[in-house]
Amino acid sequence: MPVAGTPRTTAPPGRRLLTVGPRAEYGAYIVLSAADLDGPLPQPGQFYMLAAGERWGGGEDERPYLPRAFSVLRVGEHGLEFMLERVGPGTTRLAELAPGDGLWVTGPLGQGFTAPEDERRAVLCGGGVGTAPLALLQDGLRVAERPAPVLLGFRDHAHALGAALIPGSRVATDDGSVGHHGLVTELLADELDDNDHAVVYACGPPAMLEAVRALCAAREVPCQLALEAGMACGFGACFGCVVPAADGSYLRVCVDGPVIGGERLDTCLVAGHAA
Amino acid sequence: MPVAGTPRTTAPPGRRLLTVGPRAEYGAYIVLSAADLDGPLPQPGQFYMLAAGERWGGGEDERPYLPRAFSVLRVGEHGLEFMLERVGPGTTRLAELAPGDGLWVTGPLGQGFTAPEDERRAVLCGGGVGTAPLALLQDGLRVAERPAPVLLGFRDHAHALGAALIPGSRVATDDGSVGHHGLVTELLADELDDNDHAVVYACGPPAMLEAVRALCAAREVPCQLALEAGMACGFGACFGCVVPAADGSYLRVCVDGPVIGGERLDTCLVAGHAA
Amino acid sequence: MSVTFCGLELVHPIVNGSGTFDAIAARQAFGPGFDDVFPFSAYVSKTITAAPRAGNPPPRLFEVPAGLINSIGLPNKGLDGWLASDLPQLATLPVPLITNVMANSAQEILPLVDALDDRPEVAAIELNVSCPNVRTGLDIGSDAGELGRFVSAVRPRTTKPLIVKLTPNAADVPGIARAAEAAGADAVSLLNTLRAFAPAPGGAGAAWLGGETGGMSGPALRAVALAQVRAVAACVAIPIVGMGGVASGRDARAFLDAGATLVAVGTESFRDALAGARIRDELAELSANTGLVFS
Amino acid sequence: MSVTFCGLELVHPIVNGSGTFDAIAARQAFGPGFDDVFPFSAYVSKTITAAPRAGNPPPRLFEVPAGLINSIGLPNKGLDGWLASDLPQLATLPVPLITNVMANSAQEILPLVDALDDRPEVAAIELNVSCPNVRTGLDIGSDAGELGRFVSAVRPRTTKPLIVKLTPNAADVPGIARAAEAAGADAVSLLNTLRAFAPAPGGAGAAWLGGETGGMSGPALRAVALAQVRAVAACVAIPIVGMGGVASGRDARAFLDAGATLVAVGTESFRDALAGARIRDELAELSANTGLVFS
Ligand SMILES: Cc1cc2nc3c(=O)[nH]c(=O)nc-3n(C[C@H](O)[C@H](O)[C@H](O)COP(=O)(O)OP(=O)(O)OC[C@H]3O[C@@H](n4cnc5c(N)ncnc54)[C@H](O)[C@@H]3O)c2cc1C
Ligand SMILES: Cc1cc2nc3c(=O)[nH]c(=O)nc-3n(C[C@H](O)[C@H](O)[C@H](O)COP(=O)(O)OP(=O)(O)OC[C@H]3O[C@@H](n4cnc5c(N)ncnc54)[C@H](O)[C@@H]3O)c2cc1C
Ligand SMILES: Cc1cc2nc3c(=O)[nH]c(=O)nc-3n(C[C@H](O)[C@H](O)[C@H](O)COP(=O)(O)O)c2cc1C
Ligand SMILES: Cc1cc2nc3c(=O)[nH]c(=O)nc-3n(C[C@H](O)[C@H](O)[C@H](O)COP(=O)(O)O)c2cc1C
Ligand code: FES
Ligand code: FES
Repeated sequence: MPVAGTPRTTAPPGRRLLTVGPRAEYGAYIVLSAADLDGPLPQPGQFYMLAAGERWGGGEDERPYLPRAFSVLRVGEHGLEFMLERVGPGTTRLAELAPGDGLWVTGPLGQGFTAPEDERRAVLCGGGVGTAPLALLQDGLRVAERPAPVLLGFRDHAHALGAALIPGSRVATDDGSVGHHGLVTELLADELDDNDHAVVYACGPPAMLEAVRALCAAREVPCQLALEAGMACGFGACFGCVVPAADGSYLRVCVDGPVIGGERLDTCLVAGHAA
Repeated sequence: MPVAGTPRTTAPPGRRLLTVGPRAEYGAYIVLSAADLDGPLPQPGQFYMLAAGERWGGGEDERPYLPRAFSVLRVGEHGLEFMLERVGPGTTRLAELAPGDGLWVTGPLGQGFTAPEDERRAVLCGGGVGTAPLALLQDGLRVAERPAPVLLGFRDHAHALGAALIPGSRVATDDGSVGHHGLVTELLADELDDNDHAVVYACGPPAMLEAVRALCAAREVPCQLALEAGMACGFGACFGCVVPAADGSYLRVCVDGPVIGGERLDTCLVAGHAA
Repeated sequence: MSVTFCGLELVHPIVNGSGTFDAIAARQAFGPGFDDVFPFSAYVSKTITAAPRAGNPPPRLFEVPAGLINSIGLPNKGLDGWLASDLPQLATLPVPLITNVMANSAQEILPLVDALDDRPEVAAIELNVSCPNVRTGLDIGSDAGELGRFVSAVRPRTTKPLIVKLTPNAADVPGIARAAEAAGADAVSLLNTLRAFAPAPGGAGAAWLGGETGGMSGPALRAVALAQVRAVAACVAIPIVGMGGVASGRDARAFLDAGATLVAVGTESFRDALAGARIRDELAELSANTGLVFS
Repeated sequence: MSVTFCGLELVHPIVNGSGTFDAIAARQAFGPGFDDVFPFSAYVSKTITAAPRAGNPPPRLFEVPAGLINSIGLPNKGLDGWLASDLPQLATLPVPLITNVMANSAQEILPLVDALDDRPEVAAIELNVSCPNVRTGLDIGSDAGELGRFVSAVRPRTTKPLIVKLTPNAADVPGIARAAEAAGADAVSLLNTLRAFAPAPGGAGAAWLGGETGGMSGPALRAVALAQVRAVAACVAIPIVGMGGVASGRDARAFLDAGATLVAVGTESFRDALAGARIRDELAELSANTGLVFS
């Protein structure tokens, strides 16, 4: 996995039509695969803009229209894998794609995670679909012989089935149906209580990321946060995907992120970004 | 079949969601079926406004958006049958519907064909998808023990396979690949040469209908023409589907037609209506 | 869901947009029973002019992404024809009748207003001011001064509620709404269709529509309509009939939230004759869930 | 496909819309090789203002049927920052650079124009006049008189081609284009986004966008854009950059047929960074098939 300063993997220019391969369901989540024979290997934390090859549109309120951002979950035998949850017209359409259907992709995009800089151990913390980028990250850490605990938070049992995507992960659920009854950030606090010579890698909904950011700031533990934001383009063209930075400026999640060091952010809580 | 003056069959108000039944292909044409358990039996020449239950939109140029008009082909064991040809985003979407998919329908709509008024024999003349309303008409005439010759014109072999939808029909093709090499109106002229104590029932592209209209006018043979026009609503709401009437006014194809006596029309050739 | 609009008691806030629903033809297509499921709480007639109009030559329709361009050309029987043959039929609808009228000068509109003022069957009058001024070529409704004079001329001629249907093809729609209010309008309605062009497939700049240019409606312009309704609501105290691309109860709710008192459904009725009823029901459900009330 | 525009020789007629393509970020995302497949025949910068701007608070985007509402708020490094850090990078693009500038008074725009006039890397200047006049709240570009004075002030300050990007939120866009021409503009471009509102899901009238209102772009407004380009082309002799919802070669052809000399692609590039190149190729194919030539 890339050390800090390693250049990001750039995407082939423009969108490319791939063919959907096998898909799988993990409770509330769908894993979609697509062989990307001509594309480069993504770095952990990078993402792709996806759109169905056909009938991207005509759903709820005549949407979707723009492509949607998805973290790469893993690169497996069937190619790129994405983990998705149906939350609106775009994810609903992607979730109904069958093997053989076309899939437009642009990517890999953005700045991914970088390896811990010193002898700090990695601690991975995800919520919901925020599980996705942690899978590839964990694979990379394992290859680098830096195994790391993975803590995952989910709403309920149906969602917690997504934890199977990262074997060995510890789970918290809001309703207590699986694992720890409570927030994944409680697991994280315990983990850091044990040993806080760590780097935290986190991805999840804004409220969770904000809790992680604040917790790490309080303990002076560095964290790399994989953010979400509404995106139109994914490659810096629209200036739509911003989050407020600590220095008063705005950062574009798609080119300055999606992985951004917690210390660079003002807050992860942006009105309108899914809570 | 209804005699002149019989009230049209009215549609249940609003659109209704039916389930697509078996579909069949006849060369370039698709026959789509949908059981309409609550709907009335349509009269020959009436039509329905159709839209896919899901993903009506997101095709070529983000269309379709409005429903599309289709003559009822027949009422068979699987319910309403429609004959369609892929010519744009609406027909393309309808053609890909599979058994079990939803289909929005409004109908039956419009004024259909009426039985010959005196002892005149019926002659049926169709072009392309204009075959559709003649099937139900022929069924009605057969029940009324007034069997009628059916003359059908098609572009080429792939289209002429549609003639199988009306057994016993005589075929003309533009390229001579099946039946008479030439226009179906040539077959019609021959037929009227034999015996012009007839009523002509015709449906097809504007140029064909215009030729039928002129030919019948010249021979003083009454004709009932089932017209096409771009439609938004199908029930008289938009005033969009007009054709110029002989008296200088405009007729709405959806409520004044689609079947209109040739003598009431100025021309069937309307710019922009598929040639 | 009942609502008072310019003194009319309406059972819910969903009406039709002028020219997008022919209640007489609907009875023909769906039978007289259509009245029993009539989707609107008031019926707005299509635009009536002094003289009969045949309308524009076809084609009159062009489908665009999530919308429709029309160039219908306001076909109607003229005032006398409408009074004689349409009004008696519309008077038997189960809801109040709002009659929409248009003319290209104050002088020409007055006889229309006078005639309607006489008819008890007419509950309110809507002025369509998206009519080009013969001199400037711009819509009468696109200039605040001109519109003010127009409405001032009409106002004294009727005690019926007077709704001014604004044109969206203007720089300062709120300013124009204010002028309508100042001249005595009881309500404004907006928006009318946006000026649009549909190219003929062959290319070379030819128009697809028989009337050359047309007006765009449908979900494609909903966000533009919401912006205008919101801006107008901030400037006037009279009620607003909001419309433009309404296709769901959620859309209707957005117009009410933006400041409309009534919401009109146009193009969506073409997709489903009972769309208005569905939208009304969805709106009722939304409002029940959120505890929001109608003003 | 090559075309002469205000004296610039461009290899094809497809450019980008201002603010819809960041050529510097594209190199970051796609690598420096992106220059080899650069889709546009000229590059239009995003709008530059005198002082730096952070832009509007998020959310800045809202998807609508076949379109997008944005409320980006013109973030930019300000003139000095742009000259120092962006211009050197943009100067190495394989195509001419058109710089888009905005200010809310003639006084404020002049230093921008003067500075750009000095820079040989800048091939042409585009004036974004969709900027609210502080006094009236209306866009400077929505009034012919005001726009004429604005352009007249700028014109003598530069010999570079001057393109005026019109606002669509006006009653008489052709009249405004004429005023720009009379004041010495070398070209006009249109349309900019249509004012639009995105409601927050919670309801109660709250705005989704951090900047409250936004501007709508994409296929949803294409027909409106075509109508305005066509109307402007009938009134001015200077070339037109047509844009608004262009998503295919057929769309580009329609704008050229309506009277545009160049066609700009905006929102479609968000769906595909190389959309401009596809549109260029589709246009070439269409033109080859129909024998149409570029003017
Ligand atoms: C870098 C990145 C990586 C991501 N990775 C994943 C992943 O691996 N798996 C995954 O499932 N998701 C991922 N997401 C989130 C995913 O992109 C969104 O869930 C998706 O875009 C939702 O699209 P939709 O059409 O289904 O829902 P939408 O209707 O777009 O709703 C999604 C959210 O957008 C907002 N919204 C609602 N309406 C609109 C509108 N009209 N316009 C704009 N916003 C609106 C609301 O906040 C809503 O909750 C990622 C996002 C980013 C930025
Ligand atoms: C009463 C009636 C009965 C009919 N019966 C049948 C039938 O039984 N079987 C059958 O196959 N067809 C039938 N049709 C025709 C059918 O409705 C059309 O083929 C269908 O609407 C085409 O839709 P589309 O989206 O596939 O193609 P479109 O893209 O809508 O193209 C179809 C035609 O519409 C025009 N057009 C092109 N673009 C546009 C646009 N953007 N907006 C408006 N018009 C455009 C052109 O003339 C084009 O050739 C009938 C039509 C009517 C009115
Ligand atoms: C086919 C059609 C005909 C219309 N005719 C009229 C009319 O006669 N008078 C009028 O004031 N508005 C007319 N309108 C405008 C509508 O009343 C309404 O303002 C507009 O369509 C926006 O609403 P919608 O998007 O829900 O259709 C017409 C619109 C359409 C689509
Ligand atoms: C996200 C976004 C940002 C934009 N920024 C600018 C800008 O900075 N300056 C400007 O003149 N126009 C700007 N525009 C308008 C576009 O240049 C163009 O006029 C408009 O989007 C219509 O074209 P389209 O439909 O192809 O996007 C912007 C549009 C979008 C969607
Ligand atoms: S998504 Fe467009 S700039 Fe980030
Ligand atoms: S299709 Fe609307 S009136 Fe005929």
